[in-house]
Amino acid sequence: MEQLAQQLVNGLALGSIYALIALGYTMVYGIIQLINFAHGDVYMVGAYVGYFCMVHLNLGFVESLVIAMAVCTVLGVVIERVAYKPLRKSTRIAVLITAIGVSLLLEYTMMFFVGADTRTYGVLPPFMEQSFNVGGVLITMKQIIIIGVSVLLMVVLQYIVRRTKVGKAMRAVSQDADAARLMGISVDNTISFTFALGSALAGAAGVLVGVYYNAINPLMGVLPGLKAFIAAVFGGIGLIPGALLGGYFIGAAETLVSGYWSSLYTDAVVFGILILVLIFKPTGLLGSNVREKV
Amino acid sequence: MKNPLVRQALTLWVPLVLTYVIVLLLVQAGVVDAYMQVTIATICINIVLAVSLNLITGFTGQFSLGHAGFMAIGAYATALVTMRFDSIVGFIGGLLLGGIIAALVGFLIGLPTLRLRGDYIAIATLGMAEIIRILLQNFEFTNGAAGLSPVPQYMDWTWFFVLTVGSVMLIRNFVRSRQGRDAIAVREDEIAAESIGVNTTRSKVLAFTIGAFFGGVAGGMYASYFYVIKPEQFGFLKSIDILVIVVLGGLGSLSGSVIAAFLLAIISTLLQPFPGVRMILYALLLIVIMIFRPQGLLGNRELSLRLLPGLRKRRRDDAGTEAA
Amino acid sequence: MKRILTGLAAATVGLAMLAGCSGGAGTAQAPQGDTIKIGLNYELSGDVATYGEASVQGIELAAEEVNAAGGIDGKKIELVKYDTKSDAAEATTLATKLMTQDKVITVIGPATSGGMKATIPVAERQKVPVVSGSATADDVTVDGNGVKQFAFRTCFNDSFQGTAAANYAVKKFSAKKAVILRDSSSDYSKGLADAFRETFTAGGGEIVSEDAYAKGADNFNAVMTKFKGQQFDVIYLPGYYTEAGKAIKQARDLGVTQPILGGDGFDSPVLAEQAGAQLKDVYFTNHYSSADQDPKVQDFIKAFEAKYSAEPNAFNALGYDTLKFVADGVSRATEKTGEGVQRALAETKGFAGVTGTFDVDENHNPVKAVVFIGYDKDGKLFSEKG
Amino acid sequence: MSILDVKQLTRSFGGLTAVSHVDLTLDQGELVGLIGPNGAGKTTVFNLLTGVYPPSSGTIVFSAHGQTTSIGGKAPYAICRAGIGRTFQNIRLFKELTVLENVMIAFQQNQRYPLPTSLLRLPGFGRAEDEIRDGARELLEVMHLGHKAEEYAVNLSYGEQRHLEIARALATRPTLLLLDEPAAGMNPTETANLTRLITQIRQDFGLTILLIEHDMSLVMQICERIYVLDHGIVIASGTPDEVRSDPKVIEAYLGEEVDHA
Repeated sequence: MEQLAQQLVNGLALGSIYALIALGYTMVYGIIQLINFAHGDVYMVGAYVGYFCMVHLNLGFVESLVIAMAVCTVLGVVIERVAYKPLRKSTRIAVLITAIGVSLLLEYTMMFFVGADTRTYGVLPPFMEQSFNVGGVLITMKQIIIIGVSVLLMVVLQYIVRRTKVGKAMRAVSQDADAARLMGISVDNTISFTFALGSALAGAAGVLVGVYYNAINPLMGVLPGLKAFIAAVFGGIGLIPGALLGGYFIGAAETLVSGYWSSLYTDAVVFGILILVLIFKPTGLLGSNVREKV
Repeated sequence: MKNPLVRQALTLWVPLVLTYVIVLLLVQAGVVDAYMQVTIATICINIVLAVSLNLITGFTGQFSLGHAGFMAIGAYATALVTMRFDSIVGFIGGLLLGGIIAALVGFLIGLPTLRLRGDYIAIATLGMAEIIRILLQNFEFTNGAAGLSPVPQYMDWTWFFVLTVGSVMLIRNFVRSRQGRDAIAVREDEIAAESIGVNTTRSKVLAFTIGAFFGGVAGGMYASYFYVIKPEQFGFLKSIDILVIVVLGGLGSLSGSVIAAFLLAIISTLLQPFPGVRMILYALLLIVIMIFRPQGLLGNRELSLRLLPGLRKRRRDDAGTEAA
Repeated sequence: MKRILTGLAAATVGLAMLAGCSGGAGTAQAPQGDTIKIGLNYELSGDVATYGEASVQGIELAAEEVNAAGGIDGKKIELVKYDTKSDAAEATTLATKLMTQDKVITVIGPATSGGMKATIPVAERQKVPVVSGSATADDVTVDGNGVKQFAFRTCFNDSFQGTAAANYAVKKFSAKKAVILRDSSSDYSKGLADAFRETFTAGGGEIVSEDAYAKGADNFNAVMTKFKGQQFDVIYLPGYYTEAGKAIKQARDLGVTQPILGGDGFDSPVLAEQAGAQLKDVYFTNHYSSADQDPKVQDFIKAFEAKYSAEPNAFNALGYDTLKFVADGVSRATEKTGEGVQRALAETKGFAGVTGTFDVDENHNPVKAVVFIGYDKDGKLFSEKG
Repeated sequence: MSILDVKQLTRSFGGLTAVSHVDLTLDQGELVGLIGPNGAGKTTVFNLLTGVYPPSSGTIVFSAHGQTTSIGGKAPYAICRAGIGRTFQNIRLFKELTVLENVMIAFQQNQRYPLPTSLLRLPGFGRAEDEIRDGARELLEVMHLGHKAEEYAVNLSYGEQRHLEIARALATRPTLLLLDEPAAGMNPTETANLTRLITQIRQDFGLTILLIEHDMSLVMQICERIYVLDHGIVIASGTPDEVRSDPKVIEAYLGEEVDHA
């Protein structure tokens, strides 16, 4: 029982990371129906920016987090403007291939500059190394930070999407871009803003992971990126609550598979979940069926 | 023109046989050295991979990111069979078995997933390939991460020639047939295709299965030439490599895939001294092609003398063509 | 039909071009003139680029030193470096290119056993030796068909290290029960785990639980929580520092207190950086200790730090030794050809490297002593001979 | 004798009911119009009849070749093979293929040969292909597109594209042809030509035709009966004269005029 509770805490922390990344996937997909393969790599860049701030500039955790989010915001917008915008009217395959190209570009440019080897965040402030024993279940300060920051960011995101003008524009564009344009919404700016938001969250996730695992490398975004995407699909792509549900579900599933079966099969199980979801409920758990317009 | 058989002999079989004989002689004379031979082998394998993926992605419009998975199945089947039955019969049997298992897996995966929309298929196939790789990494009989070695080498120029030309011709025959046109119709407009009686799911699964078969054969060619196979060789990047060839040559152009396989071998050779920037340039190439020439070198046309002086006009509004 | 013909024509043109570029490179080279050409065939991009890059760093440092000291018989070493993209087939291709077109006298690399195995048939055919500093699988240099005449290495093989670790666990910790956590994507890790298991159980021990992670894994909380619920004396973690550092830290954070044992894959400053203050009660088998006062070791560490502003890891050290080992072979070779070097390397006796002084045995393995590097319960570094 | 019998056909999307309790009957050989203001649900009816969407409720019974089948909810290709062909309002040609290939693909659905024949070019391949090609060419001639056979579909004029859609639908050998705004975007001369063509193919191929059209002169001129749809409900049906004078129809269309003004 204690062990199960411990595993669920582990899963919750992991799931928070997936959820943060998945939000970016799902928002971008919701608005331009693009699987932004480069999203996982934006997360990686965020982790490196955090590393640079904390290790080389000796900044605190919060400052580093904010700077990483800011840098990723800019990066996200630049990627969208330079690589995806010229392809707005192209086939989906073309855009998807471009996204793969951007992903490889980020990974190997980073590798070119910092090398392939792992970097570490170094010694963290002592308060972050604390841990608490709650009825036999060990909860570390870092887990609390991850879960706390994630939830905070998700609340802020909900506020932006639900209550602000630009959030309403986002929802309008994802419903019907043409209609939104007729109503005077700048579709291009809204799309850029969506990338900005998603990338900021990915950047935050990058720093959180850097702190949590104390190890980053240029290819670290590939697998979490894919899993976050799977999380988004699981919950219903295009839906913000879906990304949260999916993120926490995948996090928990992974932890439980390692904990009670074998770590050998965690990745296979996650991909298996994806295929099952796609077969039985391709719109995801929270999604509803929509067919192409004829 | 008068006698189609004579014409076919002159334009197809004679040049093919000549190519075969000339290269064979050059190999024996030592003009084509060992490195050239390995390069030719790589090109041949890439041609089979690219052409089979092109059938799925270029002709049928189903975006697969898992071709390396089929390749892995073929490679392991061939390796396991030839390591046990070290004979030419074992080799041919392994090659066929690999193709058939790959086709079977393609069929089983394709049947449910190909009903999905384009980009979901991409992710589902990616997931399939990853699962295949993870299983190969964890099975005892595949020797886990260490992979299989030494795989007996049966592939030589003759086999490469026969298998490459054979695969390309079979796939060409397919796309220029009733079944192939159905597949192309699915790519062009799935709803319209259904409305004129094309069983689109069947068409997609058929193309996917055939593509998987030849992906498996290419894997077998690979295993039987390169001595060592390991699960990690058949990862996501391998699928991307194959995709790049297809995209560079043109989605829906078999001759484009063939030319792109050569071109990438040359590019790869030229970039060899710059390992740091090789992948960066590769990524940029992908992005630039998609932005400035998304139809690839040849678009969906085949290379032909008729094409050159623009005898066939077409509007260049590819941007307007429908997605998905 | 015309299309096929033209396609074929294009193909032939392509082939000609290919012949052009490669042929050009081949003929432009002077045949082993003023320099001694050594090929580097390493993973510089792709999955295991880290190992390739690190090996090459060590090799390049060693080559500079040899050249600064006047080269070999007055000839400078010229390194021809290619990237296998972590792909075994590419390794085969490039080994062929290095041997037939660049006409190198020896090829060093690849770093991984799989890549290395893929180049050995080429080496046997072209009669040019291939040497790796880190291809540790038992069957790299020798298999059922006998010794691979042209394959050499400067590292231990897997069973040697796994066995040493198992014996150490029994001797030092009186371990009866062990758990194993290995890297499922690495044959090195599998080799070590297999040898450890065999030796440990043969000595009456029991493997209570065994699990594996995939390369690049971040999250070890789940598996460590699982281990925590079991009774055992030691954890054997045969993997690379990249993941081991994270695994150690997460284990200690979760209150898993048993000793953790590993192999030379632990040898990197990154291990200590990742595990931080939690690097306690951790021991691993290694070739040498950086604390060793032997001037060879200290000079190497100093030179490495001067050149790369970083502490060397095992790949760096082994790469360094591998080049020195090859240079030694070349200088002793009576005939400066692949076959000549092969004979010289096979006869190596008492080669004194950073990672130990060794002879080459009949299976082309180095006969080296193992060193145990440990961080004791207070995190204090020590080393002892095996 | 009725060949199509639709009863209580209903389809809703989310909360919106696009088509509600539609009853519709077509007799063998009839030419019937389906009209109504924009957004009335006409195309949705076509999509339900051809299986693009399954109906939410209601039945569709189709009789052809002496067989009576319930086709509601069947796959589009199966419905096509049962004998219902259609065109699309927003033109869905295979743009990157030639005009001839467009028609061949439809035609070959009834000229099947097995996969090995294709892959290995077994004997019989050439003959089967020739039959498909010749059959497709014939239909192009009928639709006055013979001279454009080798053009890419995307390069045809608007009117020609609409003709090609009809040729392609004919190639599936339908007994019932559904035409979705075949004259949209045509000038009066083209419309007049098309009107003649439609009557002609109906005769030559023994077709029953259901037609959605906004051009009232065309509808009133050639349709024998007309159904009027508004907000997904059949508000009137009968001969052109009856429909024209129906106050509900006038109101529906006037309402539309007002909306547009």
